[in-house]
Amino acid sequence: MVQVLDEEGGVVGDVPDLSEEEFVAMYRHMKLARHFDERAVSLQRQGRMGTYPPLSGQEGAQIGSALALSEDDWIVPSYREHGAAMVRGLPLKQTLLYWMGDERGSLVPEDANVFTPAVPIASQIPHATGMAWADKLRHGDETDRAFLCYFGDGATSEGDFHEGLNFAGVFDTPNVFFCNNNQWAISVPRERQTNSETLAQKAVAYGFEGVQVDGMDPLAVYAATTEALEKAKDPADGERRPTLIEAVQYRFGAHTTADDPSQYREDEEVQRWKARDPIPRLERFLRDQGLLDDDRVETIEASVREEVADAIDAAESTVRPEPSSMFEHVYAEQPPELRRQSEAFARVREEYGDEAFLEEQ
Amino acid sequence: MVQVLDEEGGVVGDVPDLSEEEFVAMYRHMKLARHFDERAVSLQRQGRMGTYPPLSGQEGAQIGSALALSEDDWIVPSYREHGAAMVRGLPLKQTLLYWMGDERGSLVPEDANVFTPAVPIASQIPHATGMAWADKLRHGDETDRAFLCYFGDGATSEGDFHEGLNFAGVFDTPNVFFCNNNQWAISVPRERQTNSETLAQKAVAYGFEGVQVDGMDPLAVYAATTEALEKAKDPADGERRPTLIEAVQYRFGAHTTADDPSQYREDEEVQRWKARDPIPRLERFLRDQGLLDDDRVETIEASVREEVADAIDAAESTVRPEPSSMFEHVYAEQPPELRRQSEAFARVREEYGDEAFLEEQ
Amino acid sequence: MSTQDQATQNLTIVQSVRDALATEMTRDDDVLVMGEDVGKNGGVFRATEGLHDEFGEDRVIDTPLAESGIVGTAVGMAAMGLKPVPEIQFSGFAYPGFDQIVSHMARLRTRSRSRYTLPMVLRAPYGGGIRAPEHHSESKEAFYAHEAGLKVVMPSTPYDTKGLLISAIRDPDPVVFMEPKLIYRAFRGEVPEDDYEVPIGEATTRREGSDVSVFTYGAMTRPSLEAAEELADEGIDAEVVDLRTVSPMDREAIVESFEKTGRACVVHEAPKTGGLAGEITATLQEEALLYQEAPVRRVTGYDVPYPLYALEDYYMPNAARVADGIKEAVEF
Amino acid sequence: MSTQDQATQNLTIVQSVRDALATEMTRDDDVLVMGEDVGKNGGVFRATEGLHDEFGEDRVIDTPLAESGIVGTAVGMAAMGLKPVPEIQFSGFAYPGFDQIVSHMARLRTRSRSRYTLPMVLRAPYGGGIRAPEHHSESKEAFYAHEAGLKVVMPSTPYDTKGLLISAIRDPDPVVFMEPKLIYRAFRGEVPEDDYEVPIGEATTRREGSDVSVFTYGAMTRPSLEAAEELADEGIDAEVVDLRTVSPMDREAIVESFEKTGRACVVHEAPKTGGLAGEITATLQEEALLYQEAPVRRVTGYDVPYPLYALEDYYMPNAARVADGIKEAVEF
Ligand SMILES: Cc1ncc(C[n+]2csc(CCOP(=O)(O)OP(=O)(O)O)c2C)c(N)n1
Ligand SMILES: Cc1ncc(C[n+]2csc(CCOP(=O)(O)OP(=O)(O)O)c2C)c(N)n1
Ligand SMILES: [Mg+2]
Ligand SMILES: [Mg+2]
Repeated sequence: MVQVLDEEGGVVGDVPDLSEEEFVAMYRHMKLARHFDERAVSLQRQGRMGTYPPLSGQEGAQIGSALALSEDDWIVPSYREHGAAMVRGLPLKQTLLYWMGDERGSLVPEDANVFTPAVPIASQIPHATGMAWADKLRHGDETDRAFLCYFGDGATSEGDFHEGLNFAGVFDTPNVFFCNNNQWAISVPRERQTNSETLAQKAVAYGFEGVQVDGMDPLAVYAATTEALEKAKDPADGERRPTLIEAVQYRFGAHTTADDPSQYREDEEVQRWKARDPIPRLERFLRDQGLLDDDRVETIEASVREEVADAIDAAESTVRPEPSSMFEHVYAEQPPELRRQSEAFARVREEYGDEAFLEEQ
Repeated sequence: MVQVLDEEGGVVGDVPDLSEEEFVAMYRHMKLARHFDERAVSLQRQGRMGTYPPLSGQEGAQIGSALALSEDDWIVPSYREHGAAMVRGLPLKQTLLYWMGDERGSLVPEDANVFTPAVPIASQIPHATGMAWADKLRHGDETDRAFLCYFGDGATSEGDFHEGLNFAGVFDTPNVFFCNNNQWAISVPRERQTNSETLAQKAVAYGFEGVQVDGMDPLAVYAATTEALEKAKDPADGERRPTLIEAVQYRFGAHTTADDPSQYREDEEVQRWKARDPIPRLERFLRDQGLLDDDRVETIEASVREEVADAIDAAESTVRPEPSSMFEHVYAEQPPELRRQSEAFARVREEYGDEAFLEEQ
Repeated sequence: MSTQDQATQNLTIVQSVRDALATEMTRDDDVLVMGEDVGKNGGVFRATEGLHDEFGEDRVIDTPLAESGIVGTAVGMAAMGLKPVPEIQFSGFAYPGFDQIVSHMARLRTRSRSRYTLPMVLRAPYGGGIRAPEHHSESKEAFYAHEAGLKVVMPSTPYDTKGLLISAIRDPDPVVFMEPKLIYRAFRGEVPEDDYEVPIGEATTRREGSDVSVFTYGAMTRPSLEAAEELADEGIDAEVVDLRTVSPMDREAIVESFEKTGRACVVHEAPKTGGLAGEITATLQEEALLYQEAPVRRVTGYDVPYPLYALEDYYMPNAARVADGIKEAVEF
Repeated sequence: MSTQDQATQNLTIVQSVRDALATEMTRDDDVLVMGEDVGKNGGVFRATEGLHDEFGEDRVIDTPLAESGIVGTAVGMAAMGLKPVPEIQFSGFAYPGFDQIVSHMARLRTRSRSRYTLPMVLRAPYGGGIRAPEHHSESKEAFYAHEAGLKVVMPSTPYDTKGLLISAIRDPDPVVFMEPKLIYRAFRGEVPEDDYEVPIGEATTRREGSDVSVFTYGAMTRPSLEAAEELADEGIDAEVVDLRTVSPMDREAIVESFEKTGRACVVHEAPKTGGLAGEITATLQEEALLYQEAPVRRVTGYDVPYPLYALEDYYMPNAARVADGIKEAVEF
């Protein structure tokens, strides 16, 4: 298992070659993701947002991997990679809007190479293979962008994981398959998901490399991802482009705000993993390097609080979507029957008023 | 790769402990399967049967594995395992009826532990896992029957292969997953089906053993299957019950009688594999052992011809199915709407006569 | 069956699901429950709460995250005589297992000429209105009703839920049991403690009326009844028929009600095009055209992907839309 | 578009498929073909014959045997701007890829608010009558027509096949293109050598008539026309409307024809319950009840798994059954 920092933030491997700013930026991103997550959970508790899937504990894997990407690379996230998507240019406001049930939260800015997440588990894996394949078909060996796909430990059991990775092996696509193994698929523990000793070794079935990395060590994740990305773009002789990375980590919170983990796991286990929290680990390392001190941490925390508060304000002050917008974006051109339905909808709304629709069922 | 006989039938491994009768029976089964196959192809050519998937070249794998099973074991075949199904008690007449488009060909005799084959590729794999699992749930560690599932090299690319084997690994079911790797999935060669070096190694992903065996060496197949079956029923400490066997072999003929292999493969390749034909190989070995001579071969050939001819007679003299039978076997009890449809069908048949249905479209 | 002379409990629909499962598991050792998070966790809706403790992990089985594997292994189990009740966590996640459902669960009896039969029940909560993420609100019963060999049950009350689920488990054939999660906990009803069956394939009249027939099922029964009550004040007497089973469909009951009223409104939350309202309408005019006095109105979901929750209340048929449809049918 | 002033070829339907693919691949480098056995082998029906030689293995791609992988990777390719035309070898084998079709191919535009759109066409031969093994004869267009975001095209002539497939490939949205394999080679028709479009969503009248409307599509157009001709001798003048696209459906054309005739018979080979005949019937009586003079007849496949070939001629609607349905509608 690739590791750079030990649980106390001491160096036990090769520290990636990042500038001072980059190291601090990594830390700030992680703090931002953590704070965003805490606020999002509390918004849900206060009834200001719907069901939300928290990421706390997984910042090392998300930020470490997302920062390793080059500008032209793509990510294909699952529903939990708010941190990675943010690094890649998806505004936090969008993420909030999405979990507030507003489709406009899904609109990824044109300049962000982020695919729109889909909820059906593992279904994005073949998409990522297809996207990478398209790039290779267009650019051949000159392809110089990679497509990194995130998914969970549970996702490895789905047929789409198998088919997506097998296509990648056969067509040698520039992919990094990044498994956020957070030990749980809702209430099902990793050991009951598969009898495979590691998830990384599943790559053997597809004829390419699998790597296990400490997913709560952002520097190790950064290093492993960087290597995989390079291989995807420019494999050495006899090397295949794709890599399966298993980032071993833990979800500190509930599966989603609708979930009660006390039903299925012991707090003692949670505490054990909290000892490996990626944020204090990186902070320790950065303090040791002289890149952080109490003041700088305080400044970062303040700016992170402000950024999240602004995003929440922006999301909450967004006017709720126009009801008739549900008839849009179905086809490039609205077919006649859909127009009729949209007109019928407008008529009943007009006739009965929005109260008729919004009353408690 | 497990091997007992070399290409000339010389002994290069441990010969399984079979009685003289059993050795000869194995040979006769293989001859029977081959002759059946040749006749079936010719029936199709003569318009006496529909599309048919030939098995020639695959007798070693089918017969060698099927003979290794105990009475109580089960097989879950694909559409090509006529030989294995025959060994396990499915009359040849049934197989013919099935490919003649008669559903009654699918009715497996009560005393034959053969699951009904289904055409959708790999779909039978989860069934086999579920069947074995049911047995284990009922009998626990006392379970003493195994469930052997056949499928092709192409099938390993389907999600159902992955999900079926993963469940087997997790629930440690008494399964043998028997892959008849005949090098081709219609026109797609094994190397383009997956970048995995062997198919056997895919077992690593499920935490159990994978074995490669020379599928054109019936004795090697027998030995490997026997070992897998024993493990399925009575694993040693630390061993898992399931095994993935990859039986490396070749389909001499077309994918089905509707296929023209000259579109996609060279005759030279076919000839290379024909040199490993399992039948002369076993025959050579049995002659060397003194178990066969020209006379006995001739007797076997004659009896095989007779048996197949009888099966063809029986199938062809079976009255075609009653058209209204298509409304049967849909539910235990016919729902009213289906009864109405069946009555409406009877009325139009009565009114317009069978000619109206049977004329060329 | 009368509920008067027996002990009853006051249960919600989801509790009735649990009660039916516990009842049949106690009665019949071959019954088992399997699926994602059905074990220790008791199901994401608590439909299997406590069953893991009560019946153990061999009969309440947490599976890997793989719907085709869940349905496919259940098919194998059922073929061997067990009576598995696999759960699909949300019906919108059934599609990775769709091939196993339509090509195998539906067909094994036919394919094997009844040598292998499948006494299994595929449970799945369906439908919208609970502020859930995408794909959690699907109502695609039409897919399953179009596939011969399956039965499709969609209850709307706690009493029916228990009785129908017990019938489904005892049925020798495979049943898709779609549970109206919108009303999982919306109200309670008296449910006998003992086991009982509500027959599959029989509709029931929830409200008698003479002016117009409303045909509906599952979660849409509530707004349909609400609309009927509202319209009663306006002098419109609507009959509300709850199909309970959409396959096989109780065409006799549908036609009978229509022969009385001559007018109809069909309500479902599934998208309009290709939804079962079309099937019901076609049946009516095949069997009872001469009784028809107005076009059959369809009050349904729209032909759009189910929206995220900010707009779902606009998508779902509600009492106002049902009332509007009824009035159109009556005033034609 | 008139075919008179341009060079034409005399092609079968399957040749028209091939011709449309070659035409668009020549015109547009982003178009590619992928699927099981579409490469060297030229497709099990020869629909891609010669394309591998002509366009190379990067544009005519043999994939592993995995339908979800085929549709899912095509979704990814199309999202990046390629125009993949994946083939499902037989429509009955689409179900392992069903989730990718209904949850992703159908929805990516909606989900991404049109940032990612899918200019892709999923081709699949459908339907019975060719003496093929089980699952090779499915006609489940209703599944796809029930899913918003998809278009579903089912041609019945060589001319339409080429024009509709070209339109489908150029369409910015995903199209399920179901090819009537029963008549892949049954007859030939004049097909322009150049490229041309037949618009998606428009029905066409194959035979004008005044007594009764027959609504059909795909392979069933032939027996419908045959029946109409036969009945002409008996003095019944049937109009035959070929929908060509079942989603979006040309309801205007359906209603218009019915307003003229007042009687209708809908013909498809898909099973009756939940089939699109229900949708068409419901549309008729919603939009044109006042014109209706007789129950709309449905001549369809039965609610049974498609039988093995010994009995398939009894399953498939034929001219006699269509004639019978027409007569019932006319003589009511
Ligand atoms: C196809 C499908 N089946 C079931 C679900 C319900 N579901 C949502 S998340 C989840 C567990 C996912 O676990 P994992 O892949 O480990 O990702 P994690 O949530 O732990 O990040 C399940 C079962 C779904 N979204 N999609
Ligand atoms: C799900 C599915 N997809 C496609 C097909 C069409 N098809 C029938 S056999 C076959 C190739 C199977 O290859 P393999 O698994 O190697 O078995 P073999 O025929 O070589 O024994 C294909 C693609 C099918 N039957 N089922
Ligand atoms: Mg997880
Ligand atoms: Mg093969």
